[in-house]
Amino acid sequence: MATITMREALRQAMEEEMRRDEDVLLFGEEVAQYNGAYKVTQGLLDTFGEKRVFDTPISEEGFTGMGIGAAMAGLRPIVEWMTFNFSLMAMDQVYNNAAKNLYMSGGQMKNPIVFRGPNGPAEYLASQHSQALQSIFAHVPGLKVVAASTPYDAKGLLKSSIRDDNPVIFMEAEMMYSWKGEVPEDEYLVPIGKADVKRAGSDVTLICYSKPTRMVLQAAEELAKEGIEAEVVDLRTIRPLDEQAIYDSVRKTNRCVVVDESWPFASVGSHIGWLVSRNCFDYLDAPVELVSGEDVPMPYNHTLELAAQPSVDKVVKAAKSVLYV
Amino acid sequence: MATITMREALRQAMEEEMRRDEDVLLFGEEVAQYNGAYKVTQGLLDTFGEKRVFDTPISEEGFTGMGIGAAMAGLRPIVEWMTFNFSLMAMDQVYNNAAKNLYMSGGQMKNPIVFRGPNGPAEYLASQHSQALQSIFAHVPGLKVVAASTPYDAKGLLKSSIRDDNPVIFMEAEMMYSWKGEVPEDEYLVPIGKADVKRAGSDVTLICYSKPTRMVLQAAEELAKEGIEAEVVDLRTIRPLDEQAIYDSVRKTNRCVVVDESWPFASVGSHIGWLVSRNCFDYLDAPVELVSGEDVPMPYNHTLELAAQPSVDKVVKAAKSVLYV
Amino acid sequence: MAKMKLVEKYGKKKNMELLRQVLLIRRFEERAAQAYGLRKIGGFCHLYIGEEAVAGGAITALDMARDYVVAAYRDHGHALAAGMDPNGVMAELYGKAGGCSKGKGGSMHMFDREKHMFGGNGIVGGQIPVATGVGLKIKYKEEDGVVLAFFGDGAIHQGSFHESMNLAKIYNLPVVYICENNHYGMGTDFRRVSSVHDFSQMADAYGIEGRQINGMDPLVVYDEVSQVLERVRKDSTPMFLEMLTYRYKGHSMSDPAKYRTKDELQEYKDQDPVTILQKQMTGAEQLSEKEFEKLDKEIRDICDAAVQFAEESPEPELSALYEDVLVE
Amino acid sequence: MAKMKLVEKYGKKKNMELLRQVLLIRRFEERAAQAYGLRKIGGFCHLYIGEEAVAGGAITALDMARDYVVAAYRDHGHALAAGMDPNGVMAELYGKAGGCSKGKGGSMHMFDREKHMFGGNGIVGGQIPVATGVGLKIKYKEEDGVVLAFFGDGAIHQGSFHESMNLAKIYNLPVVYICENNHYGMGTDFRRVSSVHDFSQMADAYGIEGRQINGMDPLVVYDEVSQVLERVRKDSTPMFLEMLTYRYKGHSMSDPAKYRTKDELQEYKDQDPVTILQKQMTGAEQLSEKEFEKLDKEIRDICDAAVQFAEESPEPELSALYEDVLVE
Ligand SMILES: Cc1ncc(C[n+]2csc(CCOP(=O)(O)OP(=O)(O)O)c2C)c(N)n1
Ligand SMILES: Cc1ncc(C[n+]2csc(CCOP(=O)(O)OP(=O)(O)O)c2C)c(N)n1
Ligand SMILES: [Mg+2]
Ligand SMILES: [Mg+2]
Repeated sequence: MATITMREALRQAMEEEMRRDEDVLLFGEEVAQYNGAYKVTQGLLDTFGEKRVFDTPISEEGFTGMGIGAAMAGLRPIVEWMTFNFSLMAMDQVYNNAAKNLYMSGGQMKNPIVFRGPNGPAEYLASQHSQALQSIFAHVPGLKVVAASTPYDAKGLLKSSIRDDNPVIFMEAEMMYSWKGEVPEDEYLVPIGKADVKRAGSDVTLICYSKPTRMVLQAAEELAKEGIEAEVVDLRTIRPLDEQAIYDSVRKTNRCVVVDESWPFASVGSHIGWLVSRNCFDYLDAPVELVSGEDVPMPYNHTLELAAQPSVDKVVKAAKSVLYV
Repeated sequence: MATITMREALRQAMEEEMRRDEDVLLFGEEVAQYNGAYKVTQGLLDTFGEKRVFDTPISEEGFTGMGIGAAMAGLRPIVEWMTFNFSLMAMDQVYNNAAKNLYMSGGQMKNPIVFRGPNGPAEYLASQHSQALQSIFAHVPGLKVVAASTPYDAKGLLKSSIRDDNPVIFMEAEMMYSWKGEVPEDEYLVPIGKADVKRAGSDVTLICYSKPTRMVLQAAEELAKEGIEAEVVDLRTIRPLDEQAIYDSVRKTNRCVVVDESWPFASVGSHIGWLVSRNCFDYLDAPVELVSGEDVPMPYNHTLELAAQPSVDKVVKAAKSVLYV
Repeated sequence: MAKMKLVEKYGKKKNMELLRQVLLIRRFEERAAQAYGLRKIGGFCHLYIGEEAVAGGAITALDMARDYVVAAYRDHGHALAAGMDPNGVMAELYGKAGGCSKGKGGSMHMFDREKHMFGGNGIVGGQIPVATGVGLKIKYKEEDGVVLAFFGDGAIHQGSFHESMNLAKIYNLPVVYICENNHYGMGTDFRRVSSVHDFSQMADAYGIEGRQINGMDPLVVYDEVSQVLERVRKDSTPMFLEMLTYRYKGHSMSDPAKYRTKDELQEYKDQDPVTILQKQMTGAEQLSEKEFEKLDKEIRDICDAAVQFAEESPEPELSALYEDVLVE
Repeated sequence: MAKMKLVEKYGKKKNMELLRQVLLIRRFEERAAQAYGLRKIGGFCHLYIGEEAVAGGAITALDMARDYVVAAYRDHGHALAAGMDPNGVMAELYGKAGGCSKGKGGSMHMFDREKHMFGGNGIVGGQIPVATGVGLKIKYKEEDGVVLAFFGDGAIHQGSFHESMNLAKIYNLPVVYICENNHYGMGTDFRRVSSVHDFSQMADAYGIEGRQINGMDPLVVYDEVSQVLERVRKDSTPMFLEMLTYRYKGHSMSDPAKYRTKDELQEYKDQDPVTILQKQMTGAEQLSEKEFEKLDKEIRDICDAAVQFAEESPEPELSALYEDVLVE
């Protein structure tokens, strides 16, 4: 097993899939000559040439729709949104075309396309550049939404996403790109729709995905020091959601905290909070707690910015509160 | 009290507020010369002239942002989106400007603007024209989201929305425009953020808002025939949410069903489901049920279209299930 | 040297083909209107009557084996011209299981993957980037097809038009952007919301050649598009065409169209696409009264059969509600 | 008759004002770069060095009592030129409570309601419709102000530009759309993603007059914008200006700018806006070496003071996190 960064894992996934299938192409802002604003597409232009890896103007609505049309016609585009904040410019294309083409055409028009890029807050980027937008994508039937937390999962899931015949929203995070992890030399896939228990425990279930997972694992260590064994369930895929994995854990621990970077109202986090409350009703010894981003736009000031996000402290507190300690 | 349609109530609200404050203006597609695609703005051009009531090209992103800029500079625009489906074209302006200007400017840049139009399914309109998009607006801090269910509430709330210094998303419904109800001759306001108990009952709480409310009241009558007294809480405002009114009712009935037209995942409905589960944990005798739109794009075929939406039957069934009868 | 009359240039066979196209659209839409009146069809139903020369003329110039059509929601004519089965189109309007989209799409969402009809899009301007992407596929696969991207005068002010035109030009995509200027976007005369009134000049902003074309005359449309196609196939470059046309009916079935004068409507009916072509062919002794009657009868039968097919086609199963959300 | 030299046309007083503007921006940005190096400032910090003539020249032509400025995220220069307090701008970069946006906006979100500086927008193209709306307010209130809407060469391919230009034209809004063409959108040479290379011609698509201007020369910018303003105030009509300029630094502090040649950079440094104006004034005997030193000293002191103010300004209270979400 080699230890590589999330950035490299994602790059490998794209490179391998582009070698495997010549209908896979990659475009977006700065992905080619600049090797990606966050260098995730490093070297892919050199490897595959400008026919398969090219830069776009700053026209999110246009090139998002262009990707969808190309996918309908038989290609398998990987479209990079420099960050998900800018996907808001292309929301109509995602909601009204990518997610609905198959249904509106009675099953004729599949669109195998991956939209990927960094999502959620980074550092010092203020309100418009720090949004965790998973909830508004996960809301929509017709899409798959994937958000990995380790290089291993990221590589295996991105490969599966590129091979998937459905539109996949693949959410990364700027802060995760330099995270390291072990990844096998041999090819492997991680299936979409399967959660992963990142830490086993019997006292409380901590549900998370994407960037917060690492912080949640730290929180679990903190709790362990106090003799509390937390089970950490990393969803890996938000839609379709692996409900069984969630319920199996909660029915064992009888307590649950959901951690989600996005705003709380009508979020992935509160949705899971309801699902668990409903489907583990007879098992829960305490209400399901949600540790989310604060319900405010993201401030620039770093102290406030950190205070606006889930933290080890907040998770530990929430875990203790559902344990009534 | 005069009995008028929802359409007329909305028109009156706009007319009264435009008379009251000459900084209030109205624009959107077909609102002026055509008197509105759904005739909600009937006669307003004749009354106020083309300076204050005018038509726009089909440029949702452009005229939405134009409204925001005008509001920042001191006007109080009412912007009609012909339907909320098209607001997806303008999502960036709503998320990144309307909702964040005040915060990003440290409190300097308020934007008093109302975005209104029909939301949710009507009839035979298929996937792209039948979306209930409240969840993606309610998700965002910096916005208020209002969705009335009667002419009385609609008029009073639209007047309050126009006077509000914050951006207000005001959601109507095509099917509701012809609904009739009593509205006083004298001026009145309905405050934003206050729910209304539309029917008192002690056995189960039915939470709803906007168009489904009428159907939920019918369901309550059905239940009454079987001796089940349902309390119907009409939220009227989705953000800010009147949590107290919800909890007061559920703590009395100990059972709760949430009815929401939108897709279930990360929705207003499932969010309330979590809030109630968490904050009424010790009061609930059954899990909170959610009757939502089915998790599919809306089909054109009418039978399927009806099957995709909440119905009296579904609500009755859900109410009985939380009553274990 | 005098330019040869188009009716002669293309000859009886091709002209009959064109006539069949525009007449089929005309009769089909008339039947759709009837069915709507009988409440067999619901919701939005945007008829193409008056505009037949545009889709009929342009799409007849295509080779649907390699070319593609992407349209807006006023798409029945495009679907038929692209060779879609009238039975499936009518059944779709009826929302029946036998519809081209299994009754799940309806009037605004005509699709036929095999026939290269890629919708049918209900969002004004939403199809323009999609069509651009189909062009990208052609370029990527080094095929010699062309995409016709149809949209209305109302759609030209959407950002999607601006972004797509620039994308198509910088990547040299074989897409012909066709603005069907029927003078109104719903109740709005385009002159009220358009800063320029000759849209063809808007193409200059993208270094794309733009032409304004008489969209009432099937032969003119066919001829212009044929030339443009040659050019696009050769150079793989986008083009822009503004087709001046007119819709006889309201925007949709529910629109009384009070915003325009009888005279204006008459002015266009006087250049009716079906009649024009019929007259041109009769004048060139390519079409007798009897031949026209025969063709018309044939087409009416096709439309009757389509209605009957739609009537008899079953309702979709309730299970269909949950199908086609995702590819398994 | 020979056109009078601009430096003489405007005279010492005005030229000194211009020089002060561009020099203030230059020195301020140099200090911001230093502070960033010392990690006093974080995140994106887009410097305006090299482009001072554009905001400096254009905004100096405004009357900020009635006119407005709306900019993109590379907005420090616009904020200063609009008359915002350098202390508040620097403190905002520091994220301090004394910042113009209380430390909640940062580099990309400079606002000053009183001074008519309406941001500072981090979304490429997002400010263009907003600026159009400020123009609508002026028109509606029958004022005689003008809005300068600044955006980059990268923003011109956003749909928001297309939609805004058409809106401004059909409603005759007093908005001057200024494309700051510094030749790159991040690492992308505009020629790689733009179907036309003279943006001023894009205005024709909206019946708007467009001009291409040397954006390196403060006096040229000031002169052109002054003329345009007269025109706009008189006719209340939108205008479009492409300013050819260049940024000396990377896109943001983290960009090594490997995508361009030293020669290209040098070519523009040779027309440095500060030096050009200084030379022009010296040549016209309006500025001595000593006067320049004095001015520079003054400005450096202002920037030092701004840094000190920012250093000393307190961190926002934690409670500020929940404030300004909604107006109570
Ligand atoms: C983005 C969007 N905005 C508004 C609408 C509502 N709408 C449907 S058709 C139409 C007019 C379109 O006119 P045009 O593009 O000229 O096409 P035509 O109907 O004349 O063929 C409008 C405003 C829509 N479907 N999509
Ligand atoms: C909608 C959107 N897409 C992408 C970005 C990321 N981004 C920030 S600046 C930039 C380049 C903009 O270039 P230009 O408009 O020329 O302005 P300049 O930086 O040259 O002043 C990009 C792509 C963004 N902020 N917003
Ligand atoms: Mg039209
Ligand atoms: Mg630039």
